[in-house]
Amino acid sequence: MEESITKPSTSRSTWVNRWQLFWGSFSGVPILGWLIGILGAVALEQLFGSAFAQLLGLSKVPVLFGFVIMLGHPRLIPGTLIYLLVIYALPIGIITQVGKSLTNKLAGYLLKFHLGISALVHIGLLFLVLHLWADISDYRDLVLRLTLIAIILTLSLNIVNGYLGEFSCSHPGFMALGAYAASVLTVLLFVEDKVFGSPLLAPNIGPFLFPIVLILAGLIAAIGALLVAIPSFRTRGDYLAIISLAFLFIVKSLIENLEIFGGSRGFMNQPNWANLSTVFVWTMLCIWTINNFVTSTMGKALNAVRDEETAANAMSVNTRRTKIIGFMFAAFWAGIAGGLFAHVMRYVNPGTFGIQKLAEVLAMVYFGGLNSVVGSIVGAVGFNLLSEALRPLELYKWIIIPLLLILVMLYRPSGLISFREFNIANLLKPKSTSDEEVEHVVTSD
Amino acid sequence: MTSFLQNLVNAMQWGSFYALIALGYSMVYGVLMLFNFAHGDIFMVGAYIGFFVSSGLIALSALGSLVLPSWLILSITILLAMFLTSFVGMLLERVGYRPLRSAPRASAAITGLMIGIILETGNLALLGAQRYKFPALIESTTYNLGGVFITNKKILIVFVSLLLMFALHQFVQRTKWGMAMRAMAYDYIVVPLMGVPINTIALLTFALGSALAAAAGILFGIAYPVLDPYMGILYGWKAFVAAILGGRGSIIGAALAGFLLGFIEIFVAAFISSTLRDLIAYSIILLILTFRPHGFFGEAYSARLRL
Amino acid sequence: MLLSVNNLRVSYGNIKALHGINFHIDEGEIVCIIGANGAGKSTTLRAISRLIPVEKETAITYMGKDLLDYSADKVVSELGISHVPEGRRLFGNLTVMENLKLATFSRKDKQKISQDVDRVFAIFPRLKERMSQKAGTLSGGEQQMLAVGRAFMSGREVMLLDEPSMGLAPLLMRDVFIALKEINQEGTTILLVEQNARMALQFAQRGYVLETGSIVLEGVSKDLLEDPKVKRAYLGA
Amino acid sequence: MSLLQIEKMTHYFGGLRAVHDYNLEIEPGQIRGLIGPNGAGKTTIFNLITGIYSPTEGRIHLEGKDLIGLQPHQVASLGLGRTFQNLRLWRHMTVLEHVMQARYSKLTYGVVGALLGTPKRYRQEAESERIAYELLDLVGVKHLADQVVINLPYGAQRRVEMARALAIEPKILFLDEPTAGMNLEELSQIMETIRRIHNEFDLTIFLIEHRMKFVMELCDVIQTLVFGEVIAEGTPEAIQNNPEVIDAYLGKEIET
Repeated sequence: MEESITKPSTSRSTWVNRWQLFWGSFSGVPILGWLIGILGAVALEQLFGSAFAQLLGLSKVPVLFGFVIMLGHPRLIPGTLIYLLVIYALPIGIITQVGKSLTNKLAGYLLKFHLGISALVHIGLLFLVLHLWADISDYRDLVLRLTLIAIILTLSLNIVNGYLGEFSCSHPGFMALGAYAASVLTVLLFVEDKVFGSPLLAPNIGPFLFPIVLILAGLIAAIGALLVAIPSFRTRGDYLAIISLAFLFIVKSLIENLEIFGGSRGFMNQPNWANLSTVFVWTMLCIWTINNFVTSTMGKALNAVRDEETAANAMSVNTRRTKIIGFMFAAFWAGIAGGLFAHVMRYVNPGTFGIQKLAEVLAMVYFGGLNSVVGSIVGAVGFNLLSEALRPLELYKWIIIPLLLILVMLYRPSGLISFREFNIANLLKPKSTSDEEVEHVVTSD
Repeated sequence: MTSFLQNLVNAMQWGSFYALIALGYSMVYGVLMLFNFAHGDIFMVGAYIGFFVSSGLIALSALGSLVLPSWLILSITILLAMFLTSFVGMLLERVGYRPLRSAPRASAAITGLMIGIILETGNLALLGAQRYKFPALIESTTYNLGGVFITNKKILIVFVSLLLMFALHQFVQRTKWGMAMRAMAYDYIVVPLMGVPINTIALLTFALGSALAAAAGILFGIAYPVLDPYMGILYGWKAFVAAILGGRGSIIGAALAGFLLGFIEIFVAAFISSTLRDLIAYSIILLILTFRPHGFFGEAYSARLRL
Repeated sequence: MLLSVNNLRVSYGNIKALHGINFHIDEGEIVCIIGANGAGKSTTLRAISRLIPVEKETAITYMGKDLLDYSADKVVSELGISHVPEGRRLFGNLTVMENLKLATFSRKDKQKISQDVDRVFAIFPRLKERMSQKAGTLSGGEQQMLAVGRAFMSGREVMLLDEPSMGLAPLLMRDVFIALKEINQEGTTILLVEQNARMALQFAQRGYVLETGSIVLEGVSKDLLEDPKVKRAYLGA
Repeated sequence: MSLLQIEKMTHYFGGLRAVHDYNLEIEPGQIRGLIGPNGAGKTTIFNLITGIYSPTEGRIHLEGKDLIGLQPHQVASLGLGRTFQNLRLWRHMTVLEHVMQARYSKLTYGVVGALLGTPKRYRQEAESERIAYELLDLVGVKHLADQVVINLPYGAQRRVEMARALAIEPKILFLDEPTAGMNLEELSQIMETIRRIHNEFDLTIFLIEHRMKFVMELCDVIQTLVFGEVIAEGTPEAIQNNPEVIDAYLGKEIET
């Protein structure tokens, strides 16, 4: 009797043991190793992806890790899984394992210089990976760019809703301000257009001035944020939520009424300047500045105002200034995200920036986690991938995603990864875990 | 002058919808300190329930198995739909909001937002993309009062709305249940010390709010017969802003603000431009809230609400 | 023994507010718990009223029943344990009469209710004058009277009082305590929590001294009043 | 001239008079005490001086500078540090972050420095961290620097508040019931800490307290407040023997 109970549990625990042993061997792989491994996989896909996909009976390379294919055509599941295994899992596994000691040494070597150098190398590798991955299809490229913009948007909303602890609903409004400001500037200055006539500047210098246009768009959004920030001196919480909501509606209907910008029909003809590298650079800049900000005493003042405003004030924190900075900084990045968005879609209309957009951004922030840079990245990427992956389910997608989010709210009311800082030095450092240590961990369990 | 009066009549009808929906937001917000972002969709669900109830009753009449006069069909539709929709509201409270009562309030707001999306999508999934037309429950007659045209539908809509608001006001002011609701709005932590079961009061609040939203949905269906799964988003959010403008948990405030919003919208559309409707309406709201941050009848709440 | 509290433990997050305290009250007694700000006095009362969760080691029995089986509203409506919370916490938007009526929410005995209202007005005539006034407009002393009156309406077996003397002028304080004594003589058991140690001990028959979540002394009021340790810690001698 | 000078300060909440005709002069280096029964208006006086409320009438001067109308953060950066009766800590922040946050007004790197991570920012933050550790050491909670405050016991939280108040480099430290919730043992430790702070910086201290023993041992001059009015002011001995104070503070005998 006893044996029959213990047997399955021992067999289970050997499986668990094996899994731990297997997984534990990866714990010594530094971020650098993973990036190189994935780079190998996407390079492989570049070279042999479509040929291999055809061999497996797939019409083309599975664009989003096969989710869409598997949900839409169940009989292609085995082929897709084999594809994922051969193109992704095996190469990544082999390269990370084989190169473990080398990549660790390399990561350690990089850290001998300024941290920024190491960070730049990692970011460069990441860009290479994303670029190669997105190169396979336009759809991948578009999804990736929109996801990166979503990261900017989520991070910036987290500044207000997470770090400053207000429930702001005006974010799509800031985004709209940025989108229209950037679009109008680029079209007016650099594009032959029915409304604005011939370009005021030579179109070929446009791409170089595009960053300036985006910054201007961000600044316009930031000025708009004053309208929400100033009432926040007197009122907090609920009434601020309403004020920000009213602001969103005002911006939206203001644009609808500006016939010169196309009114509710929308505004198009934006030049195609928001390619992957542009969006990527802006996203990295956003993560960098926001991470810098929230780890400084200046940025932590937002937390102090949120947790106990009276005490913050009594401890010499200028609470009004803090709120203004928080709102304007968040709106600035929302404006830039809007500008990028407009130039990715090359068409915007006021309907894009309504309640649905608000629900989407709020969902990403609260799904990922409040008060956390990593959380926002996870939230934006997770939400976007999920949303694309579930596309074959059509309508039911909008039942499954909300249900998932409700579950997250029930079990982790402040999101998956909340209140966690992002330590770059820790992230990039080599992993010291040697093989013996891994074994030790496993046997001691 | 006649055009002013004509628009006044229209505004009364338009304001009735906002006022009835706003009451539900306001009550839930007052009693439970919670933005029920799904309330607009309850309005939608109520309209659809009303559609099915009335269509069913009309079908029964047509078959001859249960011949009812049209006023009775209307009354039964309103009452039955209110009754059924109140269960939707109670379900929402029990499943969606009660588990989150001690969580940060933003989490509950997000949950409401998501429940709203589920209700909209669920409607589309169940009923498909085709638009349903609300059956004509009453024969339309138009009265001409010195150049001002008033239909019997408008009179009915305004009358029923005012009646429901009055009934709610009486309920909240006169009964012990209403008293408990007011007490919870003031300081819900110590309400259990009075021997009041707060979960029951929470359910009651949701039930009442949802019933009123259902009534609004049916009245809306009488005036504008085409139903749309997204009608909750279109009108609910505006009513929400009106509710807050009225002041936290204030029934009179919510009703007044609802009518005010109706008036602003109709008059802007009539005398300025219909495209500027939202812009002017929300600008006025923003102005009012800047100078009266707690709405018309609201009062600041404070740390007193904590234990 | 009417109410017995064993090993009462309460934590707020990771902070332990009560480290397992034991005490009991007999029927008809007046018992006080004294201690400095933050010692855990209010927490004790809130735990008995089930307003805050207790840890699993805790056992509270009331008339042989397990009190922890009851929810906060049932503690009042079924067990008859009323609670005058710290800072009175009246419903400022309700009238005096409505505050009293609300406290009878779960009571079915209509006739007895109106008798009780009369009784409250007899004890505190001031409240009768202000019957239809909003509770928020009352003065501090009147608010305290209403808070006691409200507890009187909601449950008559045991009354838990949290710092009834707070913010009251000495004369008003005396009035309130005289009224409480009267209510006690009609059969209501009283558990009083006070920072004002001398007054509490003069009023109660027995007392417990609470210090950072633990009971450090207990005894008959007269002995505690004489106790040099109590004197040194709380009476400033 | 005295360090802090308050003349005829009166304050109303709505129609309710909370503080009436309050006068105070604190000399540098003094430890002053303010006692009185619950609800007498002691904390209100702290809030009035530190700018959380603005007095209905009266004058407040710190080293000759008028404090009326200043925002609390301006008052704080002029040199009034305080603790709160019901601990007002930032629930998601660590002990170290608390103390560093109070250095806010001393940081000059500005928003741009914060966003771009300039060398000046890292230099100032490092300096701030060094000072924070010193202060944490002084009040005896250095070993808890990385803990999130809500996980700490009450006594430690009080010490964090004290270190935080010291980090703004106060000229006067206001302590609102520093011993609330402490047992007799912790009481003598906190008394020791306050003495150490006093000696280390030759700091002027103004404290509200309930425990007589504590006030009597620490303070040079004590005021007794009842219903918003000072009924007695003097040395500990004088206060202790004042029959009015004993009545007001310990409660009259009640005749039944």
